[in-house]
Amino acid sequence: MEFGLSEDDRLLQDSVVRFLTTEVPLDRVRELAAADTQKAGFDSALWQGLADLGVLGLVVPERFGGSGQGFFLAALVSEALGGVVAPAPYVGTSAATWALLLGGSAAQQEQALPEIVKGKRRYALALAETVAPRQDAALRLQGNTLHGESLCLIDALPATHILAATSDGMLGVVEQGAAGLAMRPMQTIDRTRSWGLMQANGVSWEPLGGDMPRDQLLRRTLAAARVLLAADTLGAAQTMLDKAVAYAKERKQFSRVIASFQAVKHMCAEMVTELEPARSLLWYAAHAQDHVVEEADLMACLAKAHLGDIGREIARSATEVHGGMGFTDLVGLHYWFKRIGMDRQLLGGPELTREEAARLQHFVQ
Amino acid sequence: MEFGLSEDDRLLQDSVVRFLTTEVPLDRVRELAAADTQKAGFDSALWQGLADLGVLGLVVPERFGGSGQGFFLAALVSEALGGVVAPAPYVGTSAATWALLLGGSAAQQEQALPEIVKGKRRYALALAETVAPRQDAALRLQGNTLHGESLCLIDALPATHILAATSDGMLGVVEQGAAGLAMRPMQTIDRTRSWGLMQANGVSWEPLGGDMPRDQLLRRTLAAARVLLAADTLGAAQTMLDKAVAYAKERKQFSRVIASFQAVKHMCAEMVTELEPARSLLWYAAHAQDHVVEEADLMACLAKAHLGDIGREIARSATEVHGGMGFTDLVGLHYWFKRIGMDRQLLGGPELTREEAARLQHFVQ
Amino acid sequence: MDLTYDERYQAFRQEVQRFITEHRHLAPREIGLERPSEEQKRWQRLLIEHGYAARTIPKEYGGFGAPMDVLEQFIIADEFSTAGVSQGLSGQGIAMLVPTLLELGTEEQKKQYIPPTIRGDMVWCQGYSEPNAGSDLASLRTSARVEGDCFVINGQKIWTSSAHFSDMMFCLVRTEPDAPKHKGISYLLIPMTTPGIEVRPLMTMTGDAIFNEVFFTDVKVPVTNIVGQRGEGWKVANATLIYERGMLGDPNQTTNFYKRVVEVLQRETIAGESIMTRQPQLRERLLRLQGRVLAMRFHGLRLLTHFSRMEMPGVAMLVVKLYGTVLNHELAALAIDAMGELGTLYDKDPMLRDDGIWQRWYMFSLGLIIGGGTSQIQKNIISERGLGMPREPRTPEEIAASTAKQPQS
Amino acid sequence: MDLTYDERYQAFRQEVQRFITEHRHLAPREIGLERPSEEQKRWQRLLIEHGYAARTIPKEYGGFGAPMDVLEQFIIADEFSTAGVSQGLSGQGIAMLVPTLLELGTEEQKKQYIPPTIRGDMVWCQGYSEPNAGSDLASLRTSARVEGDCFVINGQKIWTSSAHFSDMMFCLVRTEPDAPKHKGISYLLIPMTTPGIEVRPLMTMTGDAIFNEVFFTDVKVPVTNIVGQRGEGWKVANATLIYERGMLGDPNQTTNFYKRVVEVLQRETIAGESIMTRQPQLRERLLRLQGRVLAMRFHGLRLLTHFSRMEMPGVAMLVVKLYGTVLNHELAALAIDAMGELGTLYDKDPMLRDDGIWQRWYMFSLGLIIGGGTSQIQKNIISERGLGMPREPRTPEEIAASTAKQPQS
Repeated sequence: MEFGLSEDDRLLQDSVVRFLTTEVPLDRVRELAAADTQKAGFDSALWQGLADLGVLGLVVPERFGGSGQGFFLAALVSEALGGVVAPAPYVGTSAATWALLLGGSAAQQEQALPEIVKGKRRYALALAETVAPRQDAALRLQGNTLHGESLCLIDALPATHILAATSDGMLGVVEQGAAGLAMRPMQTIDRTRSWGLMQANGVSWEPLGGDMPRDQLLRRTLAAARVLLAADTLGAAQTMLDKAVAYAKERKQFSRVIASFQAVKHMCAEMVTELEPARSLLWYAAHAQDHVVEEADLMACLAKAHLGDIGREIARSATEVHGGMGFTDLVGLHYWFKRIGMDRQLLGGPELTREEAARLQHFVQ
Repeated sequence: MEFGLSEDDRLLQDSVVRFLTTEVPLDRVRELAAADTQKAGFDSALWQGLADLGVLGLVVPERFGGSGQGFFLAALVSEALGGVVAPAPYVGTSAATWALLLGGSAAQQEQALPEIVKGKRRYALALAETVAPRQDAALRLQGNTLHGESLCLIDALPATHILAATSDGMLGVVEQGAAGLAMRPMQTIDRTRSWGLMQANGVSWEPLGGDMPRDQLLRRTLAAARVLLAADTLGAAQTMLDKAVAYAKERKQFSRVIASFQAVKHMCAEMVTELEPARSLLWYAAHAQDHVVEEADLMACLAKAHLGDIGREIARSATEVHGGMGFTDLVGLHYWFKRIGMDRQLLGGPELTREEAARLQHFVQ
Repeated sequence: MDLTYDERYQAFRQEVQRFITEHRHLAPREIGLERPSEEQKRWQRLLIEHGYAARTIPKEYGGFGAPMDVLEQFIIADEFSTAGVSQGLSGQGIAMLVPTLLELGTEEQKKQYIPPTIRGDMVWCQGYSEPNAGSDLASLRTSARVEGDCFVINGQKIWTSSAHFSDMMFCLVRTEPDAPKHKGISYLLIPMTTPGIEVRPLMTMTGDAIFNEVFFTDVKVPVTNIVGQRGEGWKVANATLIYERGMLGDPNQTTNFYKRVVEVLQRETIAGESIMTRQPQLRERLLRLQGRVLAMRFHGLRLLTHFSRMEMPGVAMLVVKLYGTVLNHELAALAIDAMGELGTLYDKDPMLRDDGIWQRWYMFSLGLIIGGGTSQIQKNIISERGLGMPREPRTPEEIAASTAKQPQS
Repeated sequence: MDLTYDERYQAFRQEVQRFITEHRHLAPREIGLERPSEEQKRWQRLLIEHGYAARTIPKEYGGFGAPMDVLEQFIIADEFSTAGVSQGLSGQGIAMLVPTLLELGTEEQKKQYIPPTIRGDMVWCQGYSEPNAGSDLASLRTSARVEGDCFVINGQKIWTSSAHFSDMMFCLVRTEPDAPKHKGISYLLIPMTTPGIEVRPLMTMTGDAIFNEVFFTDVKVPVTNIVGQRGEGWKVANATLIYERGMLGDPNQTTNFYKRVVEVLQRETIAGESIMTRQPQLRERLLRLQGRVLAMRFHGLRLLTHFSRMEMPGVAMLVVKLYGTVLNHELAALAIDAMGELGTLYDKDPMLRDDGIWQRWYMFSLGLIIGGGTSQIQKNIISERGLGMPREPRTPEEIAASTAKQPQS
């Protein structure tokens, strides 16, 4: 029984964190965030670096060029990326990889997975409408082509492909740049990643062709994406807490460091008291995707909702500990604040995912 | 424009508070709380004293022996009673007085009101089922007599009469001790007042015979009762805060009074920051019962819910400021804690009254 | 309790309403974060002429010269706010400098500065905060030494809103380096065109640069540009700081804000059904906030009554800023949540709702929770001044710092 | 992550399960707040014999003598808790005194006290807290002066649970009145039958008297009844205080508690419809708490893994008490709210639900938030030991108090 990181897990985590610390300094984040929205949220050199580290093949079996180490590690990577607000289309690509593994045909897997591992294929997610269709957006099949609209695509513009769900829950893949497809960037608070709106007017579409029933595949894919988003929040929140504690130990007011004021200490204590058990929940939710399939989507819903809520609180408190400095752009804290704010809203905010969790447990119809 | 207490209001408030400070020392509360449930929650001498002060006739017109000063003052009195956790059936009697004023026939008013003012008639409220029928309890008319059960009657045993609502919302009066009526005390956390369950098996019943439409009368009666309960909470919470501040200024730990610790100071600051605006809300809700009739029930719902929530928080925090002492019976703080806990649950907890407020505003059907 | 107004006030309210009806076509749109336009200044002059701006400022300084009456002030604010018509210029010159000069300025200073300030011809910024003196304002380091008949100023200010278009700054500087912390400060008036001043925009998390950093290198101003005595700047500034802290909760604004959140819940949909009916959890949050909004509104009326009776409201007054800023933040958070994914839109996205005010306010109100004294400082003030709880005992270092001269780091 | 158990532990789990199946008819009902009954003591002896109680206590002191293995301990606790079967006696003698004696007692003390204690024949109470020394335990005043070969004890203790049926008390007293605060304390073992001891029940808000006040008037115990050295009592006690603080969050208990709250929401009705479906606002609260309950449960497994690897879990460990007690309180609050008016029932009302546990737990968990270090103290510990933030600077008075002798008030 080992509930925690193994020696191998730590080695990987350390190497990813070390790599990101060097490759994603705050200046780089700023630079990409200031770029126009066509380019925002994607650093191709960083992506290639992640591929070289083997990070894109963690869930991919060895025969497709991956290391097959499992979803738990993918979540650790997402946490690390959130920790440095990395401009990388990781959530979209990883969730799509997971969908291909569970529900792609052998041919689809053979074609896509080795490319993913190498960093050549990247995926956006067009799934928002399966959770909560807004603005009457929907994607529908007419014959074999896709029509309609999907909002708030995750990792939209850097993607070479889009994993898209029809309004009746079928998953399939569209190629970026396909005839009849229009993708426009959406401008959100989070400029460390890429967001978009897709309009399909008779776009060629390839449904995933594996054996898993449609509903189950959609649920497992959503669950994976939610855990990755929650992990991203965990990493970002941990960094904000670390920064708050470090700032408090440095900053002097009234002739003493503010870390010695009980009010500041207690704010930090409250943050860590929320964060540490939440990490344990996230670990289990990630583990469950691979190993406790019957709990995979329930745990994903609860972890997403919980991290969404405590992430928001920590983002506020950590900003407040920084005083006025936290409100400026000078320390760049707001990139983390906004990233957490973004994760929270995607694929179901806390209230929606909890309601889904209630249905999964038959608490309500 | 005077949003606040007038000189007259203050005089009355002062005299009531002075009277209660003398007449309801903690020892008296303890004594009555320790009495068996048949006697708990009622101090007849205190009641007579309140009658002598004129407190029972505040809303009653002069022609019936009252002073006709209005509901706002009745709410101030309820606040003062909550402040000393007074064992007095004030909420029931005052809400019933209000119902008689709005919806009683001339004869009913003539008969009942002078007796109320003198302290001779006291009313329990059997209204819980009009808000949220639990355990399938209900009162129903068969012919002219009342059948069924009602739970959690407010001020049950000291009452000489019961203001009871049928499940279709008609209000009427039953005499305590009438044939076919069984009243048993209910044991609750709050032993400073009296709670009961009534069973009616063909009890003689007199509907209120005035002109106000049935629905409106019920709504206005509930509103009055809710404002009185919220005022009771306000008074109890203010006392708990005062006690916490006083205790913190006295109690030493680590060679200094705990009131000088930032954590304790901030807990107290948070309590008062909630309490003062809530007092303003309560004032308006009380004022509205008399003077802004179209907002009377909305404001009552919102004030009841709001005081219920912040009352709970203040009860917790004030107990915590007292440390272990707050958890003992030695300082008696728990009488306030439990009184606030009781008020919160009666005639709709916060979620139910907010839902009612949403319906009143047509936010939802 | 008597929420009616007597005849005199009813008549006054009608007069205000009449003015608004007759003149609203002249009113500029809501005044932004720029230097007043000619149109705005014309409107301001019209308001002063009728006594709806600068109402209590004496005629000799360009005001309307009415006696103080908080109910009149309230009625003016209420009617203009309800009608959605500009109440004229605001800004730190009008809100803070003018009251300070009226109380402590010399006759020359009053005559020179007040008239153009209230007309909008002279724009001011405030130079209090410094990078190393946030909540602990008294530890500021910007220095002014006397050379001949001038102060020579060196140092840095931060959080200086409107510095980039201001004519003047009112500013705290340390003139007596050897005096204890609170006692070495003076209050100076500095023309922003003086050589040696550099203004750099300060970007905030909202992406706007409404604040600046201001750097002083050997900036010379005449010694007559002081308000009050040398070394008494702390007292001069504190009179208006209290004023500023009280101003930060505006029930009218919060009420309007709440109404817009209701609209969001009614307007936004999931699968065609409004959030209001589809998400009872969010409806509950809305109603919870409604209770607080109403509490704040009625609390404002209660304070108004205290002021009109010339009573000090005590702790009831001190809680307003903390209560109001947190409430605004929560309202914005709810609107964002109701919009789900679309709640994250920002900048100029074509689908952006309500000009993006929700995210902007979510962040800006967090800034307000922090600014002008963090919520931690507010709680200190509430517990100490409001509840009579003792200050934290001072450490030996603090005692030393407050009595000895400033560290020369 | 590997949540499977290797063969050895799987076999061990089966062994525990088999024991429970075969013997559960002998198990007493859940152990209450009284002196152990004969039935309970028989069960305890059976558990010790099989190694399910006193597992790691050496055989020579009456234990089972197994080496420490936290996974085995966890499996035992897990299986007994899942089966709803008593895990044997608890109480402060077993939880706190025995570990202390094992570490710091003399051989005679171990032989004399451990065997009867773990069998339930000797019951202990803890004498730490005093009315004027709550969170600030080191300022205790109960004194013990030496007269001949005895300590003579005078003073008062509070919060002494089970004092009214205990045989012995382990107790902190001040033996060196002239030493600095932390250094004048000794750890004594006191027979409760000694003349001069008076035990008075201390009523709490729940209406129960599970605590007592204990008064000492010239109580004499032999000088050999000390554990550790004179003046070192603070260190002796602190080893087990840490143990106690870690013990206060029990994920199994909280999980069971959560399940019962689910039942409440499904069982209670308004107009015949379950609260679960009728009040989505309460359902949302339930789900929110479910996330926290699961977080706590998995966090327990994470800590267990740390312990089994002989690693110190650091801040992850320190947060447990604060997290768990608040969570229990919130769970009880939700159950109460779901029952509406009926949530207020107490004592022996015929309609009382679930034996009145909800209100009792609501209050008792508040007591736990306060007890054993208020949440304020917990947050100090978390920020200082967990996050490396500095202690509050000490005031001149504190510095004086900790180095000088005790005040003689």
